[in-house]
Amino acid sequence: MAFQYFVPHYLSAAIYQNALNWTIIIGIFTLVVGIGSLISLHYDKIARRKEHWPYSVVTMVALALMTVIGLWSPDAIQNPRGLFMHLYFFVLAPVTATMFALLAFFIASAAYRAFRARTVLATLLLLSAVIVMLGRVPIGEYMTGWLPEGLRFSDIARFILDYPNTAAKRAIYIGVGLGVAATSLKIILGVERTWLGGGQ
Amino acid sequence: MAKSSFWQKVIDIDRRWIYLVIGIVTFVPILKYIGMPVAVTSEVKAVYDMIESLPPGSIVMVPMEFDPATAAELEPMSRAVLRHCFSRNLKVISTAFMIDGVVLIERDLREIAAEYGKEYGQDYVYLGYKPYMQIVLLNMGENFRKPFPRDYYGARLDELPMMFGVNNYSNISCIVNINATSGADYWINYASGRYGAKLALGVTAVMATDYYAFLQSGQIFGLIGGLKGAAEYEKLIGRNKDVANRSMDAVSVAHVFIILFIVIGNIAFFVTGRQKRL
Amino acid sequence: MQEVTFGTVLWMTSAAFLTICIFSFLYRDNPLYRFAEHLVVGVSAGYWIAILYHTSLTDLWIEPLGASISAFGQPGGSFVAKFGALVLNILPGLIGLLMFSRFFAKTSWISRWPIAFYLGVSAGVALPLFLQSFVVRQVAANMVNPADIFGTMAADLTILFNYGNSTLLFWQGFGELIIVVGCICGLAYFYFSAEHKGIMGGAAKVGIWILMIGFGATFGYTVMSRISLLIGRFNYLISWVSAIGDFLRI
Amino acid sequence: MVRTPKKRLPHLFLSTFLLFSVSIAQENIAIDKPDSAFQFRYEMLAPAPGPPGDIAAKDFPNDPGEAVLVTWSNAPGDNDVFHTVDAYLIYRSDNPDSGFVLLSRIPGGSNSYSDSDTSLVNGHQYYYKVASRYAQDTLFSAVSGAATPSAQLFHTQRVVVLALMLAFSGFALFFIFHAKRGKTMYVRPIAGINAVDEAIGRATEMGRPILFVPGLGDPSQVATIAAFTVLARVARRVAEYQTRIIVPNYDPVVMAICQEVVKEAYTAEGRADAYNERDVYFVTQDQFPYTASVNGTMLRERPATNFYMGKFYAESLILSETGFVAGSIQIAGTDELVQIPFFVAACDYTLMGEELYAASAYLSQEPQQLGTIKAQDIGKLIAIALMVIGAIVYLFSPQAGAMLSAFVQGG
Repeated sequence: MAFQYFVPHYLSAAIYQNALNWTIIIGIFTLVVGIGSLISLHYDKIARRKEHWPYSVVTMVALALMTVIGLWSPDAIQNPRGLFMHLYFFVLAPVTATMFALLAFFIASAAYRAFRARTVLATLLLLSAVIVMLGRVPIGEYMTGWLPEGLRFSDIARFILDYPNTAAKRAIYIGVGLGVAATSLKIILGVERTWLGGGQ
Repeated sequence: MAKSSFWQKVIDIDRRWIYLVIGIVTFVPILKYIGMPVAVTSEVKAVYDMIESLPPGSIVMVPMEFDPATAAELEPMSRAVLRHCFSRNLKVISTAFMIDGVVLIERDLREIAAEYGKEYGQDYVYLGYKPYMQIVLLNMGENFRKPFPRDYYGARLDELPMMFGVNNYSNISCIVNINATSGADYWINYASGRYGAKLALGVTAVMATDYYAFLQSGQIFGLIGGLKGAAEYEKLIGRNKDVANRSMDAVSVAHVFIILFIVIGNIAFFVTGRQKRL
Repeated sequence: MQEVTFGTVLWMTSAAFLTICIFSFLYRDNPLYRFAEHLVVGVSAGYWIAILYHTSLTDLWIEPLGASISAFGQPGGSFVAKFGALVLNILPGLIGLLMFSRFFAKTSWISRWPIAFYLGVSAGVALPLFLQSFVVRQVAANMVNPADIFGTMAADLTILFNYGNSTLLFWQGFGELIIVVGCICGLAYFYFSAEHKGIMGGAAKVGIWILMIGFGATFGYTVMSRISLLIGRFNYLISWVSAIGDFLRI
Repeated sequence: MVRTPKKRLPHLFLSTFLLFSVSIAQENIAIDKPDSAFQFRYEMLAPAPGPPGDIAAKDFPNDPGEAVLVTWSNAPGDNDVFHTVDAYLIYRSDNPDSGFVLLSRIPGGSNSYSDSDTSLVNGHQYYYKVASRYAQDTLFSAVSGAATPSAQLFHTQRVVVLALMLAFSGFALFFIFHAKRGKTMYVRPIAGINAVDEAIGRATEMGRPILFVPGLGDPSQVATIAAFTVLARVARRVAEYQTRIIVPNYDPVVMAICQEVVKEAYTAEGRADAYNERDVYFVTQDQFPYTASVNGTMLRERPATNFYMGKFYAESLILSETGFVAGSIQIAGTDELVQIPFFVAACDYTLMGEELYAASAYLSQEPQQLGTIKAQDIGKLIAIALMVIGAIVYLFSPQAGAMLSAFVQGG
């Protein structure tokens, strides 16, 4: 597959497409195995009346309901007025969005705890975070609007984002790219066998 | 000694007080609109200028990839861009490559088109969702009809008057991709890189740092980042009271409080003599 | 505006209730959160089964498979080609079915085969792609003209000394310099097969400083996103309250 | 007093253009779009309409053979000042004299079109002409020469990547076999690796389980593969100390592999009977429901140590703050750039980017793993060398430097 990248010929494109499709199909079969594991876990909890087992009943019922509705009607995932999409919009979506929104609180408490000027490194982290925060909101303009251009929070924030940030990114990207290449190579050569459970 | 124990308490403060403060300072400004000035940045202005410079009737592609979880940041932005396009009598083609957002985006498009009295098929087209977006993007470079023989509502593209003679990216004046996912990379690599389409991105504030590099290298001509970018765009099209501008107050106040927390934390840290390891 | 029906209000109330359930987690783990958590795991797993079934399995496997079977009934075309197409369409399903061997402890080793295929293809795709966009592109971006950088900086300084005002181009040149030097130092930090001392140590130290500044910037920039999400939820709760108000008035 | 921010000319930005090309910069500064009030007078100055010139058609390079690239030079009045050309109309025929069919209408300002109509036949000859459409007139260009779409066998702009891939593979193989023959290789100790064993010891003392979160990646991603290696090590220790390990999964394939890894580790320690497959389980393939569930697990099972290894996205901080509240020691490792800062802020140890891969090699202590670390380091040296060479070439000749940089960049 690696060489496909260099060969734009249509035959090569077709092979590529087929192989990708296959991985997706295999992925779906594996999902069934995953669901099996989920059911077995919760069944076990219910059967043994483990702590909090009634909640497992909630999971099982929700799973069964959603699967049945989803597979029953052919247009379940297209009809915005159907029960399936309603469950999606008013059960799944709000929980998803709210979990995400919890970050607003966590980011504040993490900043409070972690951003202490303990060492040079911690101080750099702290300063650049504070400057960028101020540089991105209107209130930063209030505070430094009287300064000449180039010295305002927004300008310094921009400088940090454009230059040191880019430098850091490039360094990590190059490292990651090489790492990915090395690991892919090991898999292709059959050297990397961790996924077989570490056995040789 | 008394002082030191006060600061010690500050350091050991229950995190839930912090949560409470953040909750309050975010909630209150939503109810009471102050209206902080929003400075327009060059990368947002570039998108506005591009759309402003297009002659009426040009086709702009506004692919939108976000789901309910990221809609809070990207929906105001897409609404502002769509309003701008429709108000300038430009035609819009839209897609959605995030399956969770397909219905959401359809609603946005329909509502805003209705605001400007635009007709489906004549003034805008919604192609909807197809899996494997990288392949779809490549195919769209050849012909929209290849991945999307029919639009979202099941009509054949050839039946839509707006799509006559519109085959691929070269018929599009510019693309403003509003994206909450790393799919933005595909737009850069394929639509802009391979097929040379003029591309601007609207992304979440988190992603924006990543995409500044592409702005510098000229692979995208503009960048709208997060709610702040949306607020700037709203300001440019003269809609200062829309949701992004209204939210900027809360965003500002919350930032100030987080910085206050950091400052207080540091004062406490130094007063208590740095003994505390965290 | 959308008309407010009893159904809408009911659904919106469920969403608002779940929103509050999740927020209650901030106080501590409690039955409300546990309920929402378990509910959503079930709903989400079911959702994905349906979505993948409708979008991927039918399009990619069941329909092509059906087509290649029915092709035998139609005239024209060589038997070999038809049979080849059929085999090509059956194979991925067979490989996928091997995964089911995991359900039985004795045969579970068979499932390594599909996993191996999966990894092999993915690795092959990833190798050149990552070298291209993560290594080659980044290196190319770092190949800049040092004369330009220093020239810009020098020109700006000359203006500053002669006329007393700066064009700020000095900082731009300086920034470009930071990118190149910072990137090289960052790579030095990630150089694992040598000890960090001497030049290497110095470079690595500068590298980690640059990394930290970059991380701080990312953290700072992210705050806005997260606050926006919270605002989004609050807006939802407000719209829920007003929807109830509208409904009661009607 | 409210200070309204002045309209600022973004200095830093504008000057970027100045740096790289004087001509581009001139266009940007000198030619401002005329105000609409002046538009009318402005257009009176526009040159007389004319057809597009220099029309050429050729096979689209580096493609699977389905497209023709048509290029032309802009018709009079189609420039940054006037914009009098509404559109270009593209026509095609398989006969140079007749039978031209309208293919497409593309906006003014462009000067190329890639015709990839599905009706194009590989190896067949096609002719093109382009018309410029003005408000009143439509003017046709001459007919292009014949173009024949065909497929290429090698993507010419990807030479550098291929060279790098082959060279890199060579180095990796060299070091792997070198290592296999027993030559030891130095890998610098990484902070956080030693913490792994410490943290497992702590869990044993407290009699509490260990939580290992393999992230949201799919099994082909290197971060996830590195996570497997770390998991193998952790699971062996867990089996040895007889504590419990909990692995909630997002991806079903990852789950299958994690089960194999943990089972293998227990077997290797001779405690296959103690392995509980239900502790390595699948949650759901949906980011935040998964996070919600792992959060709940953290507060209910109260693990002594949390490992976060692999690909993480927005959930990184949700998990690690909750873990902090639960009082667990936390060790994170990810190559997802945006999330590293949050792990750094909330966890006790963080393996940043490539450190995660190195750590997994270090923990495994297998020669082939260490060998590839060495190859990666050589790759970094090549990268640095390329940058330096680029700078030197630039110093001698800016044109050559620009060409080199563009060559490396490829397409």
